[in-house]
Amino acid sequence: MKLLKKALRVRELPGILGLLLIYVGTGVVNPRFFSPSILNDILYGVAIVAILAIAQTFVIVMRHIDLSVGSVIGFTSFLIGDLSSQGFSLLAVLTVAVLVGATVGAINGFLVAYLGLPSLVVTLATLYIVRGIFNEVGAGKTVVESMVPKELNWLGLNQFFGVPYLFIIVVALMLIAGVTMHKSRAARDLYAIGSNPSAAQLVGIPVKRRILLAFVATGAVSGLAGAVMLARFSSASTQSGLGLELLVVAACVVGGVSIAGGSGSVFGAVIGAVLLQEILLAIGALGIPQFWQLAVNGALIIAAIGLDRYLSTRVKTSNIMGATS
Amino acid sequence: MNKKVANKASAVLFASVLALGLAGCSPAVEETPAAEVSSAPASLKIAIVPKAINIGYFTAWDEGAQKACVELKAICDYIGPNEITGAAQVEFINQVIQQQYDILVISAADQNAIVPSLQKAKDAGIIIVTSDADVAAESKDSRVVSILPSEENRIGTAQVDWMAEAIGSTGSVAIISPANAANQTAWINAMGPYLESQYPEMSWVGGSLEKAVFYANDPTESSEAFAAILAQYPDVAGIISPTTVGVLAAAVEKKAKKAAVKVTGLGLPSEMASYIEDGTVEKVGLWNPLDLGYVAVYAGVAAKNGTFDGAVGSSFMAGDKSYTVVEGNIAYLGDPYTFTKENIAEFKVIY
Amino acid sequence: MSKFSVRKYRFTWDKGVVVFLVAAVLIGSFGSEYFATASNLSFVIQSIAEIAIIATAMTYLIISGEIDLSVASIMALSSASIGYSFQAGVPFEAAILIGLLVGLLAGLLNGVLVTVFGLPSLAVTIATLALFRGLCWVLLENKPVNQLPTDWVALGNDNIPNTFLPWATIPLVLIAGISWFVLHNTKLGRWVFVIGVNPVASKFSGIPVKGVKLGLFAFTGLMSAVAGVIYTLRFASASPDGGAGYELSVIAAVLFGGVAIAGGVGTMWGVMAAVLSLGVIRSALQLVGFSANALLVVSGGLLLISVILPRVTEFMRSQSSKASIQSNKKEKVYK
Amino acid sequence: MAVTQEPVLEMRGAMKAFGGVQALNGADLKLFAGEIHALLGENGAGKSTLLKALAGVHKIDSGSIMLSGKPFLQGSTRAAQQQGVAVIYQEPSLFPDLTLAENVYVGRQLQKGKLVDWKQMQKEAAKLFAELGVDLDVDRIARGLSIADQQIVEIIKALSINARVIVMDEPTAALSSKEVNRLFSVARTLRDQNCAVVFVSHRLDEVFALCDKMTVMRDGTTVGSELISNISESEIIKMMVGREVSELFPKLPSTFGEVVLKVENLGSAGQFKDISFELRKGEILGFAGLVGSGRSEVVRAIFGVDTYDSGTVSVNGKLLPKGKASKAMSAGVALVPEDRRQEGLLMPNSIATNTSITVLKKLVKSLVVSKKGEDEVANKWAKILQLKYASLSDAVERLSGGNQQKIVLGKWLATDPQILIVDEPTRGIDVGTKSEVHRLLSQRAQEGLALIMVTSELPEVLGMADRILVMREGRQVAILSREEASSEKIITLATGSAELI
Repeated sequence: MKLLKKALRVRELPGILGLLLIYVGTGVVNPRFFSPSILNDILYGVAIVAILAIAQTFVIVMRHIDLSVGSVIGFTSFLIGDLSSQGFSLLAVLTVAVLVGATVGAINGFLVAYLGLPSLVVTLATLYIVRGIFNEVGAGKTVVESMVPKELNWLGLNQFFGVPYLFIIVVALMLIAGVTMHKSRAARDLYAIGSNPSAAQLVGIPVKRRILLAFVATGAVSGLAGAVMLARFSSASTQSGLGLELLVVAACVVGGVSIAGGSGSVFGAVIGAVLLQEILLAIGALGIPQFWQLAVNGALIIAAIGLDRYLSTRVKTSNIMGATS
Repeated sequence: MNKKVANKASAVLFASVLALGLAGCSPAVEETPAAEVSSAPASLKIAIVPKAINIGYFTAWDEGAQKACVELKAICDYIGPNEITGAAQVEFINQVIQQQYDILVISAADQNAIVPSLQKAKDAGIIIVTSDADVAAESKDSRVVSILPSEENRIGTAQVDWMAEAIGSTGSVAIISPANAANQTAWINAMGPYLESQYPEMSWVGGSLEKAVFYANDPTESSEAFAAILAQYPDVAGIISPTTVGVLAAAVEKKAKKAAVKVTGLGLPSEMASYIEDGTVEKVGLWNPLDLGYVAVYAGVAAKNGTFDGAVGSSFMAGDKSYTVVEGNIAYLGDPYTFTKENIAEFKVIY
Repeated sequence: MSKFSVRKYRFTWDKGVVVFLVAAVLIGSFGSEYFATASNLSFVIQSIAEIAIIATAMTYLIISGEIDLSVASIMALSSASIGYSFQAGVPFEAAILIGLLVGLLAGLLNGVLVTVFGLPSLAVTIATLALFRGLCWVLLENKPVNQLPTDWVALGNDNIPNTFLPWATIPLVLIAGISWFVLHNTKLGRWVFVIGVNPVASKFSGIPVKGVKLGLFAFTGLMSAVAGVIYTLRFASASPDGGAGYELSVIAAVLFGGVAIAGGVGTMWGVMAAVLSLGVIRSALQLVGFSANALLVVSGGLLLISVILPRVTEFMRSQSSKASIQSNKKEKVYK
Repeated sequence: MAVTQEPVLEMRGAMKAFGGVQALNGADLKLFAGEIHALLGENGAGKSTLLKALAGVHKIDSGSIMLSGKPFLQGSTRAAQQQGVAVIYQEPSLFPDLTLAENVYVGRQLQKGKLVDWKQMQKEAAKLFAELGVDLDVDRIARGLSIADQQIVEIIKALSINARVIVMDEPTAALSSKEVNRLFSVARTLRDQNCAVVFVSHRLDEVFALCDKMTVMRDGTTVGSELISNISESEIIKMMVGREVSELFPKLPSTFGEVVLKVENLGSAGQFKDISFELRKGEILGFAGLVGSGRSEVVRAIFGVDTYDSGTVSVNGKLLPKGKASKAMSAGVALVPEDRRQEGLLMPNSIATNTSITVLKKLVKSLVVSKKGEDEVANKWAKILQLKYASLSDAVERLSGGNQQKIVLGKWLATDPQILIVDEPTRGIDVGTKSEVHRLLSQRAQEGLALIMVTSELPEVLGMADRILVMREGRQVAILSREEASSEKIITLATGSAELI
């Protein structure tokens, strides 16, 4: 019974259930969906949204949001290609990418933590500003395969026993972030802040510093994710990363990272990203006509949000007596 | 006390943002030197408006236009939105009207949405020439003439020929193309009957042209479309993509997945160079966007000087070549160039 | 100014927006001789009409503590329904009614998902953004409708005879006026503010919280549809990818107008002044020579100013009041 | 119990002002290890300011605080905890999404090297819980814990920093007698472990049952400190109020009119079952019973904030639709809710808005809500209830607990109800305002208002009610008339056992 209760309490259960449900369901209808190449397509296609979802978890757990990630990842994927074609080493360009991301994160973090501004507004503004600067810097230029560092091209093209290296990077980042979020004091404070901000202040948690830290982490990881995007598409232009931010938030929500803060894990965020990518391919495999795909995708995301909400409230009341007056 | 403070603070802050705006990113309008010796009549003001200003293809398109402007001693401003939508482009057509330009050379971001605003520009006496992407056929009188690469069917059928070469004229073919784009739709409609009539052993996946087209508007969607095609039709022989974004993404996916499917379509030589050199793609084709810009400016100036009215059958000079207007008030440049291992090195530096 | 706004410093920000408007007009007029022309002002009003109409409903929603990211998709869906039904032979006037009904139903769906199923509106409307946009593709596939009746299209593009006001000004002024009146003077308006401050206490005061929120989502759907009609006429076509990205511009305008994202605070004229000044600023800077990229940076900067400035003035005010003997009014700032 | 000579904590001449208001005006306090010390005083007497100074929330302007001979580092909650001083607030604020173990060690998790050591934390927490004889699963998340359990977690937190001074701010306000007993035994265990325990309460019966010593505060200063053994209840009240407290519960006799409210076997799954009673004009029906016996759920269902599964509610013979508070209001029913801050008031809004929110319908002239009308309503009821306030546009959150409760009462009396339900009307407000509220309610009853009063304070229900409905675990166990009712009878019915507190 204890194990069941523990399993029931796992925040990511709805996401995992959704994953299995769709995988089996689609496979039954179209057996080719079980083929390894489909699995490969899912893992290959999910890398970018998964990493951004990991980064976004740091801030959503604290009841905040970071919309600027779409511009950051686009800008850094362009910069990496552009700078490396001018002869900078891989290490140098990656550092620049992380620094650019971290700087945007620091600006967001400072305005939210020390000026107490709402994170939706601040990051919406930085989304526009970074995109504007990116367009100005990248005006008319396109990064092509020859400009991309060969290590990234290699990573983008190769697999390790059938598992794309890009996904392996995702798993590695997820493990590192997962362990940190579970084991480091600073990260545990993020959950406390998200769960009850005023109490966190009272208990002596340096709330402002933690918020700044989380936004810098989100920015830095999103900056680094630019390298993954460049490896994936081996090209970049001023259109890169447009509109990714809302997809990333949807992935987190579907993965059990609650918008109300305080709960959810990077593991759940990756599950959410994989679920969204799987839905996309399942729609294709189910032979749903092209023009219906976006509508079905939207409907399935609603169902996933509903499932997550239903399961999380049921989990709460099933094993804990509601607080009575 | 606080109201005064607020107003002072907001004025100071606004001025600083403005200064940042002015200093930080100098207006991207290429002003030709003001003190310009104009022996000819006051030089013409021409606006060059792309679908979006930050795209590589249109930078080349603008280069061609600027070359013509220098030759014709006209002042040409390259202005436009940063996202490819009709609504965004209309804002800049209005700027052209307000700043009383003489000629507007424009690549239509949406074949219908910009028509009313072009109408207003025409009423304001501005000569309008569409280039690279035209308005819908029904609204052809909202512009003097349209400069397009080659007849729809020539562009469409040429790509079917390139694919036939690559797959030995047998096997099924799919298409990756942006949705709701006038020129792509026209080319695809031309490909349909041509493939069925010219290449009996070739077929469209899913049995019909309708089923064979997979829609994608950006790199991400194009890669997903490539994956969807392989998932639904594992034995597909070839994929055609009549857009530089689509064919590049298809080449990337083919190389990454080491897929056997052949890829061809309309591609920028600079972007496709590495895929042609390493054999992932045998041949892609495209017209020279510089010519499109160049010829459009000449057409506009000719119309402004009254030597050309865009009527079917009339013709005008651009540089050393003459172009005649055919049915639909369109002037075609001619067949697209093709890029293969042999000539890619030469073209990839031009555009 | 309604005594109803809860935090005094928000009051100063409404003045702040008007200052920007004036500054923008000055910069435009001196920066370029093409700015202060009748035709340019007419165009500016035309270009902000759709965003302003949706912003009125979005102001209600955000003040009540909710949000709707699917407004641009609803606008496109109602436009697509108009195109689809007109193409199917329905008279244009009936097609417009169908478009408005579709918008209302879409808003109701959002409302039901949030109030009946209790889902968070931010997450749900990201999903319905995809759903409604998807339905546009289902209706029109990739064949836009462009043969619309010329007299209607003229209505969407011309001005009211011998004025520089486009016809769209009429629905805009009507809707803005009524929304302003209802929000700041009527019982429903009080309820919207109170629900935004504390939905539990509102429920205990007999206010039908769920019913009001459902109504606000439906109203937002309807206003998005009205914007959809104007959008369809202005661009003389209905296409599946119309109005992409409008939702963030609407939200940016509402926030720039001084509405607090956490709910409970905001004024309708602050938002209307914000929409107008954003339109004027864009036009002025464009004519002065700013590139589209620079405009993007400036609009991001202005959005930041809209939240930084009130904090700065409030900080200065609390410093000055600390010095004076007057009691220290501790303002509780919503995150 | 060994009372050592050296005081663990000594506060001398503490002064603290906020803007113009002098919250602490020369307060002295001596706490000894191994002693439970009661801190008494009306609301606004400065108790919470003193607590906050001890908790490190803010510094005192002048005067001294010595902790076992050394100056007490002030001004930071973390520093206070590190020096072994822990304050448990009335509504403890835990982290609903974190496990109990993590709640205990939040901000200072146990580490193995640089990494958080979860197993160690669970083991330590489980040990602390066992020591206090409380069996709670340390792995569950805190959301959903009862107030009593939440307090236990806060106490465990204090123990985990081996606090030597533990201050409890009105801990028993929301507890059932079973939970109060458990808390008392925990307090006694702490005292035996040589902690200095401070117990802030309004309930003198509890102070006498638990505490060894007490100090009374009034108007920001300490007016006297005494061993419990040699002081009487009335002397304490005199010190607290500083003036003769008029009759505490002025019940005015009233004649009963016709039945206005009829409830027939009302039931809601998991909350309450078969509730049936009638209420006449001018009658006060008391709802007695332990905390958690379902009384609030019943009145919320009657008023329509929550819906119910079976049974009917009718006002003047007309059936009320389920779950529609607005319909109940128009039928003349009003509910003063139990949780003042969350359910009763709009804290950031003005007095005018709060008072008039329930009667906006009446203030509308041609669609427009007249601001003048709102002010008139607020003014009228502020006078009737003798509200102490600066201006009508003041935010309600700046007022004292007693004044806030008056506004909630005003807000509902403004609807001129036929039936007024009050849920814990005088919880957490000072003795003076309490008697004013009682006088007002009994006057209204005398003028024909039908009243339901849900209260956990026995003296209040015995003093005010004409009839008393006693509930236990969601069941209606008895309706006692005023004459047959007594504390013992109610407690036996309410707890289902003869055990006395």
